[in-house]
Amino acid sequence: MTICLIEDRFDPWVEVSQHHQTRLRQQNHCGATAVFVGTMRDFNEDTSVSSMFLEHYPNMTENQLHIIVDQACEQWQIEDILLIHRVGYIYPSDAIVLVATWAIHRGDAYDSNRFIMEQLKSSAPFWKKETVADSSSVRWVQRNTDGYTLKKTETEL
Amino acid sequence: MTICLIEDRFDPWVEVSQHHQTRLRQQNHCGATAVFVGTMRDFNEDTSVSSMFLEHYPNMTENQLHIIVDQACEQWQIEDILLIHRVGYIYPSDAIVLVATWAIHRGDAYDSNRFIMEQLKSSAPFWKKETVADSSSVRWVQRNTDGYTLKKTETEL
Amino acid sequence: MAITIRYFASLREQLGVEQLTIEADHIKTVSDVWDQANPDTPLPDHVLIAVNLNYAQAQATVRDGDEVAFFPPVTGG
Amino acid sequence: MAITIRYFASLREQLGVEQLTIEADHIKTVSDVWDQANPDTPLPDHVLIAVNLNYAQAQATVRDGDEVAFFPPVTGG
Repeated sequence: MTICLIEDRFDPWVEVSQHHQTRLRQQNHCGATAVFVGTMRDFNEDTSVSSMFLEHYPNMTENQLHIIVDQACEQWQIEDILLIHRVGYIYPSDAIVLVATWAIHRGDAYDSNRFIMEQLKSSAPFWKKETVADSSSVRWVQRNTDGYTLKKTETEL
Repeated sequence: MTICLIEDRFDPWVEVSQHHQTRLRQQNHCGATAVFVGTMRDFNEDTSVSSMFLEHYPNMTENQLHIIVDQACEQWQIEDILLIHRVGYIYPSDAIVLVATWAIHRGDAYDSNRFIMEQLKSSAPFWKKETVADSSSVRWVQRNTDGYTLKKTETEL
Repeated sequence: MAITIRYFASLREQLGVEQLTIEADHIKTVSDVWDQANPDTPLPDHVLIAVNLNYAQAQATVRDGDEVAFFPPVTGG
Repeated sequence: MAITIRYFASLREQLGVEQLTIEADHIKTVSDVWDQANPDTPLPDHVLIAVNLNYAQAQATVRDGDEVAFFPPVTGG
């Protein structure tokens, strides 16, 4: 299990690939890998956003991420987890969060991955402050949305 | 939407990265990317497996994959999909299948990804023939498991 | 009318045939196609069927020139 | 006893304080800590609380040397 907060840009696919090769090379029993990458968009609530500052609570944030990962390992059969989250200044198209889960069976890889992301979104102490492109004014993002969205046909009703 | 069957080994993380960079570079509105990679294990049902032949039904397999991807696009708001599946001879640690889904919201990326994998597992015409390591005898894999597994605590009951 | 039949995977190996074409005018359904080609073997329950590259039921109607495929449960991914 | 208080994000900016230490012997709960530090402002409903880096409720007991943090809903990921 690897959990890290980093201030620099990272390439999520290189990180997953390296982790897979260095940690799992001898373990040919991981049939399933699920990955989620959250990327900074250049808009939010119909406004163009030029950058973002991601504040966190040193030590508590890491603590909460470990609690979430431990909860996932209790609920699902997982071989390995890689969790990377950016802090500090972030720009559009930057990867903000990476969660990769390796398991023998795909159900465990999918379910644990989603659990980690939803828990992270609702309980890991991070706060986003956006800089609006036109005015250069800043604003705090108020709240994360629930990831368990309805299907397209249902939300259109 | 890119769907392809390939006979050669591929690096799933390079494929996702390239697709992301070449197809999505100007589109900074994909906040969520979900990826699933199925990898060949070196065992199945407690027996060591040295290689596998993956048979398919040319044209029908591609046809079914397109139907599945179209169904996903009808149900969820998806920006792009990359689906790669191996055919022919495969060896342990080779990636067999890659499904990557890009969306504005993570719920759409996750749900569509899983839908595609479950539909692929239950209806895309592929058949695996394993070579058992010790005896070099071959055997057909009988059936795919359901990916919607119970949680660990439930399956232990 | 002429129907092309294809078998895949373990079913192909069991029957020892990959592809054949049958000619018959009394054939109406996929089930008839199987019976004509395999008079001594009932269509197994778990076998999947495709007509012209799309999934079909045993009761589906076949037409001249159709390609009918029979295969075991799929195991891809 | 001494309690360290920390505020984060928009709450820190609203209050104009990042961190402070209060000394008081009548404090029993997190709620008391807030009231002592912000006598004119009731604890907002949506504010999250942590005691020593773990989530806690407003009724949670505090002890000498504890670090109590108040912050708005989290928006990571």
